[in-house]
Amino acid sequence: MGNNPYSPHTEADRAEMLARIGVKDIDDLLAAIPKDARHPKLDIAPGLSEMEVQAHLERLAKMNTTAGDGPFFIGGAIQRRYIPAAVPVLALRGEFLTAYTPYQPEVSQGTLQAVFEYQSLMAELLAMDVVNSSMYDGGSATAEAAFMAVRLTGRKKVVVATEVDYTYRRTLRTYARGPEIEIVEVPNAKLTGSAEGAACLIVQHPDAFGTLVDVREIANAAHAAGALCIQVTEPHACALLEPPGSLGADIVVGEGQPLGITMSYGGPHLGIFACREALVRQMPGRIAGQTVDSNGTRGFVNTLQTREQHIRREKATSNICTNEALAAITAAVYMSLLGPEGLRAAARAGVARAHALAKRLAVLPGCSIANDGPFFDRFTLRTEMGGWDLRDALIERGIQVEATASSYVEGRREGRDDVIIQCTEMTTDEDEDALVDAVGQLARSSDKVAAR
Amino acid sequence: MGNNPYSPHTEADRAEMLARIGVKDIDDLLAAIPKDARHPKLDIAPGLSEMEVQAHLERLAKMNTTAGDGPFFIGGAIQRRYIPAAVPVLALRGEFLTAYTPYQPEVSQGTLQAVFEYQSLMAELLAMDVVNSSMYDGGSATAEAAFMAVRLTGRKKVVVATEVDYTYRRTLRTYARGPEIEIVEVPNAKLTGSAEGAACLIVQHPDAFGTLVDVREIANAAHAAGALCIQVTEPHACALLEPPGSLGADIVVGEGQPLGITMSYGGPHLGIFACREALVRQMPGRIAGQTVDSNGTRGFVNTLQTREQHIRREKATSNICTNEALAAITAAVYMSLLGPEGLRAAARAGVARAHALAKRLAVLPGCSIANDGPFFDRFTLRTEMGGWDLRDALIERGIQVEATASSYVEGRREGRDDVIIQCTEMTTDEDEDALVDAVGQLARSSDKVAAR
Amino acid sequence: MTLRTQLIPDVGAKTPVPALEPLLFELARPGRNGRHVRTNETAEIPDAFQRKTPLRLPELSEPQVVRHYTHLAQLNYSVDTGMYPLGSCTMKYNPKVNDRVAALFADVHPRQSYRTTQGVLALAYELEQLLAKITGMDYVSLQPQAGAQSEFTALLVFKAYHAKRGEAAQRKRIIVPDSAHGTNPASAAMCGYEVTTVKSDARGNVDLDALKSALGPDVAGFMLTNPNTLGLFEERVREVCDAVHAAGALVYGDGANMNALLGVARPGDLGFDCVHINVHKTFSTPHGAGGPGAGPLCVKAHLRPFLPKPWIVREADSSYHYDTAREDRAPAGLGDSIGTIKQRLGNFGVLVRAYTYMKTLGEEGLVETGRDAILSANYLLALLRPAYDVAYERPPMHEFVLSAAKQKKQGASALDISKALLDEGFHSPTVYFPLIVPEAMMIEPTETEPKETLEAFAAAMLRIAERVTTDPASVRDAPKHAPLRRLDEVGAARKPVLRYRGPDSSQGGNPLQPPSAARAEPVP
Amino acid sequence: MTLRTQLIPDVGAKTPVPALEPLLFELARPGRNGRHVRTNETAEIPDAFQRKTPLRLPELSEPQVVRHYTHLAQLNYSVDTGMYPLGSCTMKYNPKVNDRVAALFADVHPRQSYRTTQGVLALAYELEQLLAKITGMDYVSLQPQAGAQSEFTALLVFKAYHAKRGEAAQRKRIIVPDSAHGTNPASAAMCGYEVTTVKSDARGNVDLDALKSALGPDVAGFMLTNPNTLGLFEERVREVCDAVHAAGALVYGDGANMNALLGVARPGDLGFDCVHINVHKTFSTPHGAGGPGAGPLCVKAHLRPFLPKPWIVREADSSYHYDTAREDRAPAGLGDSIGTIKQRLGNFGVLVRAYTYMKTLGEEGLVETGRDAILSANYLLALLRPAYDVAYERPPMHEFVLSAAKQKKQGASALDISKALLDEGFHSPTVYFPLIVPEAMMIEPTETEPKETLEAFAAAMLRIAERVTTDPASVRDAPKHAPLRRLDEVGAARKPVLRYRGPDSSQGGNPLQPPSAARAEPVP
Ligand SMILES: Cc1ncc(COP(=O)(O)O)c(C=O)c1O
Ligand SMILES: Cc1ncc(COP(=O)(O)O)c(C=O)c1O
Repeated sequence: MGNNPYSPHTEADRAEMLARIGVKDIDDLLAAIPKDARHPKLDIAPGLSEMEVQAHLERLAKMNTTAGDGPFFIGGAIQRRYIPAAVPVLALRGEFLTAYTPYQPEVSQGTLQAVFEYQSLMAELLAMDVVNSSMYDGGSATAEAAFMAVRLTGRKKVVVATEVDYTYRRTLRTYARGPEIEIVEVPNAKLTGSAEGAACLIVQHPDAFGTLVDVREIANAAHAAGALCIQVTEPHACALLEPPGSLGADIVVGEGQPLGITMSYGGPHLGIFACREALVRQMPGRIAGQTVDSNGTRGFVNTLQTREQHIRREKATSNICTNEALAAITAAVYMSLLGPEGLRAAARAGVARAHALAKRLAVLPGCSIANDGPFFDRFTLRTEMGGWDLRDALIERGIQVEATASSYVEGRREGRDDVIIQCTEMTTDEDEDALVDAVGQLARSSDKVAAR
Repeated sequence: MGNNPYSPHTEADRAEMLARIGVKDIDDLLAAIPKDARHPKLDIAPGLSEMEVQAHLERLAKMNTTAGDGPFFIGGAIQRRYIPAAVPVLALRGEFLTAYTPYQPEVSQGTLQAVFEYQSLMAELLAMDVVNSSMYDGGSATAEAAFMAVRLTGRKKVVVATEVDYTYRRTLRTYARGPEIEIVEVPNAKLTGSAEGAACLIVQHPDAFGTLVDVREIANAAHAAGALCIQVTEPHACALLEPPGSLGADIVVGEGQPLGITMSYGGPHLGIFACREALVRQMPGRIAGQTVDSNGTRGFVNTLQTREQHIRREKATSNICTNEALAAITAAVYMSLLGPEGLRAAARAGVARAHALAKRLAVLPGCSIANDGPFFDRFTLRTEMGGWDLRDALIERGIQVEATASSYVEGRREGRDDVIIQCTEMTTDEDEDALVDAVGQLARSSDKVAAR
Repeated sequence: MTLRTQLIPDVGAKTPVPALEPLLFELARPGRNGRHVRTNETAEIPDAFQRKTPLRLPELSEPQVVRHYTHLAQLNYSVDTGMYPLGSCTMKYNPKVNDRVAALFADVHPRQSYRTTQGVLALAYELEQLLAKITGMDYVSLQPQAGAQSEFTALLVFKAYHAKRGEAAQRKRIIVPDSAHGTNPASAAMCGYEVTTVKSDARGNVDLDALKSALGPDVAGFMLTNPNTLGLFEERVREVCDAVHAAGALVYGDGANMNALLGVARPGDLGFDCVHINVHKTFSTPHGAGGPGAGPLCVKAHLRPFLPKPWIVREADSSYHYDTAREDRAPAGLGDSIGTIKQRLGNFGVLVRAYTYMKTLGEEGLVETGRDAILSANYLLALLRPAYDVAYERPPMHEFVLSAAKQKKQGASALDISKALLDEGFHSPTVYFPLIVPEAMMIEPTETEPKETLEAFAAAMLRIAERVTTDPASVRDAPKHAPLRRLDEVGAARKPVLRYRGPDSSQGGNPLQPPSAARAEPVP
Repeated sequence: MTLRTQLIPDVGAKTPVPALEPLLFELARPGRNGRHVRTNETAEIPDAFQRKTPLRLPELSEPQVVRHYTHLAQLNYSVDTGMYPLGSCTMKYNPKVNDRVAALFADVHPRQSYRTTQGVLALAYELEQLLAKITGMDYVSLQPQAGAQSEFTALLVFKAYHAKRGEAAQRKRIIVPDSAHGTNPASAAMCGYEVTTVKSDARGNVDLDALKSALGPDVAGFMLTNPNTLGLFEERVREVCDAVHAAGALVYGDGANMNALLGVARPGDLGFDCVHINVHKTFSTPHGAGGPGAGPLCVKAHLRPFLPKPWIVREADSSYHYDTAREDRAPAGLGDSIGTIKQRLGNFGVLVRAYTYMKTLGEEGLVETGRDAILSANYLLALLRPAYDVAYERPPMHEFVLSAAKQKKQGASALDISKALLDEGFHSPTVYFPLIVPEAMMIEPTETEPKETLEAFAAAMLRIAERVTTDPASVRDAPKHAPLRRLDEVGAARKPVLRYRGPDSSQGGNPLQPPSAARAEPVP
């Protein structure tokens, strides 16, 4: 009170509290702090009122061009999808939002049952045995999956396809510097031939460019070499494509954001992490499990905690503590609202739109679809302009697409320079028309190509 | 299910239900309906998905220019005020939002205590004895107050000041057609001389133009003539001005919208209704009261229900049933968050800005402030252009003000044609600069004046 | 985590008050506050006008306020927490998307020009058309803010209609059935009419003979709810309307039960001159702990001239404006209109929700709604019939009325049963209404309750009926598991406490009276 | 209206399951659904890729889903419902305005160009500066998504730093105090380090001699929490840091307890090379039932080259972009950076809230926060001292650790006391951590609890201590008033049930297995 508008202490309160403690001033409690370090000047501006801070943030927000402001085709791991109104109403209720890890399960059944349901729903979607309660995001889940494979196999080489999302590969490479795991990046086509001596093969399906990949073959190759198969996937794709558990994947990871979670410039999101039952004791992260109370009533607790840092410390399967439970709950609310039919419909809309759009773009002069095979709900558009220039020219027209950097490996440009076009159920006919128009115009202007 | 996305009945459910009822088809239950009237074709388009309806409503909403889109000075009964973030989070919780009138108080203590608190807070703000749980809005509250005065005095003449908000006066005149009450409209200055034979004098303070009015004098005149004094007021003004209860008002009404409720093109809002203790049995509307349960625990119920339509039918004090309880709860949340200091600050900001702005406008050529005396947080600006033309010219510049129609009585234009400028804490320096600039330019362009 | 009774600490009372949650005032401390709005400026207010009366509002920190209202909310039963079979109230599910889109219109002021509010007007215009189509009427006024205000508006329209025909002075009476909702006679009285009540017949219809003999040249109108408050469709509705019209009077339709008729039948096809809509019932807008609602009035063409002004006009270029000069500020064109009930478009924020609901359902969805509502009621009635008396034995529409007269004799009244239901985790039906059924229990399940929930409710009702036969005292003692035991309503009315006046109201009634030395919860 | 135990109807189980709320699957019926998203289009997917495995997700209507999650939410204890004195977690009030402004940034994709995200970058840039000022550090990475990930990031930075100096191979060990949080040793191990634990001294400090003897040329770094997990400020923090630096190692600051230091002292002034921030603790972002959080890493200039990329660059014209070529897609400028932990700016939606909080508090508010947090902890300790053993007798900072060793002897453990607190309406403190205090109860009230609430909590704790002396069995039997009685955690781990597999998992584990004839709640 006074300067912190959320503190309830009045001056009278403070005086009474100090008297009971038996000191004159709070400073009397700070003797352990080096004198010269006490009460630093921070050089921070005075506080704002709520009304002022709201206006300030609104000003900042207006400096962005949001996905809803114009035709928008950026996607990949993080997707602009329709979020039913009931999702935030339920998932952001104060009792979920302002609780913490359910250390006292008797007064945390809301969290625990919702997370248990998330695990159950996600397990069905992926056709996997066990799902944990969440990792930070798709990237760290991928890295932790690789670490888990290393622990399980005792091998220190991880083979990852170059068609795995570049952000995941970056995080993987960064994480790998810790335990000094060797990361080998090979194209999808070479994965099956690279299993020897590897802890795991990491494949993404649909891949970063939207291409469908034969995971079964890769899983077989991995298993034949004593390696694990880790599949990176996307939740909506699993509604229409044979799921990872049916393709032979041992560990499945991915980004759960498309399940009702806002894009929010990259987080907070939801790291999906699933594995086969036999591997669960090496799984990272919290897991909710069913049990009973002393009356025999069904209830839920966090279980298998002997894997975790707070019990096992340096022997834990991961250091993760705070996770993304609220995102898991959000995903469960989303899935329960959409149901199997809604989930399929959302997925189907993206696929249908992507294919229709690709057909229109492919016939424009100088344009082609650069995927290596059938694709799902995004595809790679190759033009004579090159991806980066095309992307920048489209921004000028209010259209946002992603230029692909697949071809940049550790800074070296190795191959193509295209754009990726992601469609979802939010893509509209007008969006598609605008893109086709713009690309048609741009692809024709050869001066741009010359200027590169 | 199927066509109504909120219905849970599957075809299997329906078949089982029909079987249990013992009929083949729902049509078998409709025998009482004239055959030719059954199953009318409605000629309504097929239903949309939630995603489609959201997009459709977003399109409609974009066709409006909102108050936040540019400098905004429209106000009066309904005001653009800062709504703290916690207000909707709390007041729109599902347990408040989707409950109804607390017919079962044992499972409605949330509503009842919140409404009791609203009554208590509002009574303090107005310095009145009793506040009811809400009327529809300021207009109907004014009309019901007049009816109450008629019942209490047995007189059928109601005198209302022309400086009372024009929408309230219209509603009053319309309501009065029912019991055929005579409505006499006189300027503020003539109120004291018009009390003879009247059931009540209705005065607004601050009045529709923002002018401060000597209510004490009017109340005294009313009481001397055996009439009641009804004061129309505004909640923020009561934080800084001597409140109605201290000025002699017998009944107080007003619009509670500025207390944390959105403008929403006019509703749903909050009709404030207060009176002296002695008059409570003639009060319209629901009232929450304190009691105890059979264990002696404090609780709340709707009380004094023998005034109400569901008990007294044609003898009730009003026909009101559904009211604006949620708005009352919202206002209570707002008042408890702002506290006396915050409420005063919000009110003060409007007053200070209005006075500063009036000073800048008054010195522009051809401009004057037309209030009859000191004003509160809005004032009347007179220009050579006239109010309607000025308003329209300002809209072209993205600035919204209200042209005053005070002077239109039953369609006859009687007097001035100005604009009213309302300030609140949401008014910014930039808003004020924009208005001063625009008025300065417009007031100078004599061609516009000629064109009238 | 429900609140348990606690002794309210620090209220300064001599003896601590047991309660579920302290009052705001009891939580306050002088000097506590947040910083939502602030200003450094001073207000120029002449001294004579300045507030001198102390402003005794509680001072609280935001965290306290959040907890307080979160606690209070959790004490409420609501549609979001369970089945709410309150007859006549249509407590159906309130779709969340409706709330979200309503917020898109939050920052628009009703006094803005039509030029800056084309979205509002387009929506309202289409909504009027949708309501006209659904009710079979010709024109709609969106102004009334609830059913009761719409009744009053309609009666003003009747008055103006008769006045136009020179019969205003003569037509002084409004007839209502004895099953009518209390707002009907109350509205009529408020409108200056005398009220005549006609009885119902053995099949739950208006007694046509009684009606005919009540009709005459002094009657302005007849107010009919159809399906009526027994949940029954008026079997001779056209004859009823014809009789009223033959007497030169008008038929008002109370549309509170319109949910039953969605796509099933239209008041406009049955002889009504007008009908009101409770959008907070039929069209799924949330009831807000008692309100808000909205009560559009739908009329046949002959009543149109009398509808409240302004009216929305649509131009050929799909632009919209009001029909009155200078926006609606100079109602030069008031004409025969009764005037204005509520500035412009009534409770627009509620109407947006209703519009969204209709667009979501579409024709087929609306039809399905009416039919499912009827199906659910008939199913639930079939499940309950074994244990309770049915007031009128013919298929109900969307709701039905049971009588607990038998149970009353066995020792537990409809009220007791309603409280026992709270213990079973259900809200109670409407009880003691309509007045013509003894120990009435009026049950409206709505179409949004799953079959399993109807079955669970029926099982609870049957368990209670069973308990009434074996242990009626336990039913009379209910509720035991609600947040509070039965509340003393008689005491509340006898010695009304209508606001908080501090722990010791004899001390001048200061709600901020500082805590006395006698704390409920001593500092350890 | 809290849920009471019910028999879950219709699950098809042979014997009905008592539970507070059915599982989604148990509420589902085939063919039920809403209409949130739909499409008429078909997807072109080669047959070989099409899903053939049944998609066994539950089908529910929206009203059911709303009720289900409303019920579940109400079963939770949360900051919005009561005091949550979980030590080390800083469960302070989470301002609602922070959530509202975060939504303004919801519809921005992390792969947008810097050109369309100037607002994001401006906010993030200023946030980095604010964090640097508050911690006394020079540079900040916003990427880590929680404290633990920030620890791991910092250790990667340490590794890169030593590698740059050619000492990577040699420096294989990380030292942590025995009071350290579990994430510290876990992060070190994950980063490929061996972990050495040093003990604490009698005053709750790191044992400086033990530390010195553990240090050597093979040590990469030392991880220190200050105030430590006992809530005590490290009395010889500068000597500790000097000793570590003298050995060529780096000092990592675990900033989980930064709330105590806000405006009181800065890690950067005390000798730390870096410190992480749990914004979900210190900066008031909601804990989300377990997460999300955000864990910015603040470093001194000498560690900057190793921070994750990309970095935000501010131009003279106040425009912003990333420091890498072609946005961050071509990290040509990776340089000495460890790489990328999380694309671009980490949990930006969380960071917006933290930024808003800092802007709201400002310098004076931040200072007041640290001081009030310390004041509250010391006050609460003073109230509790009469009944509980205090682990270390010197003034704590923002939290303190009691020992229930005495109570344990009397018949009730720290666990039992934690459950008894639930019955008193409070969340329990952190128990059995830190590991070095027997029967530890780690209590952090935070600055947002009113004095009266601290007193009520103390009164509850004292009542329980009293009960332990008179009736320990009743404490061991707690909780009795929580939604459930004590849960069997041992059983849960022994025979893990980690997902729902239908009422009869022997039947192939189909969660949608149709209801069996044996219904829990027979249709009446
Ligand atoms: C039959 C009937 N008529 C009229 C009304 C009055 O409607 P409202 O409550 O919207 O004023 C109601 C609702 O309570 C009703 O049930
Ligand atoms: C002292 C300490 N260090 C580190 C952490 C880990 O932080 P996080 O949970 O954000 O990963 C925590 C929090 O639980 C903690 O209390």
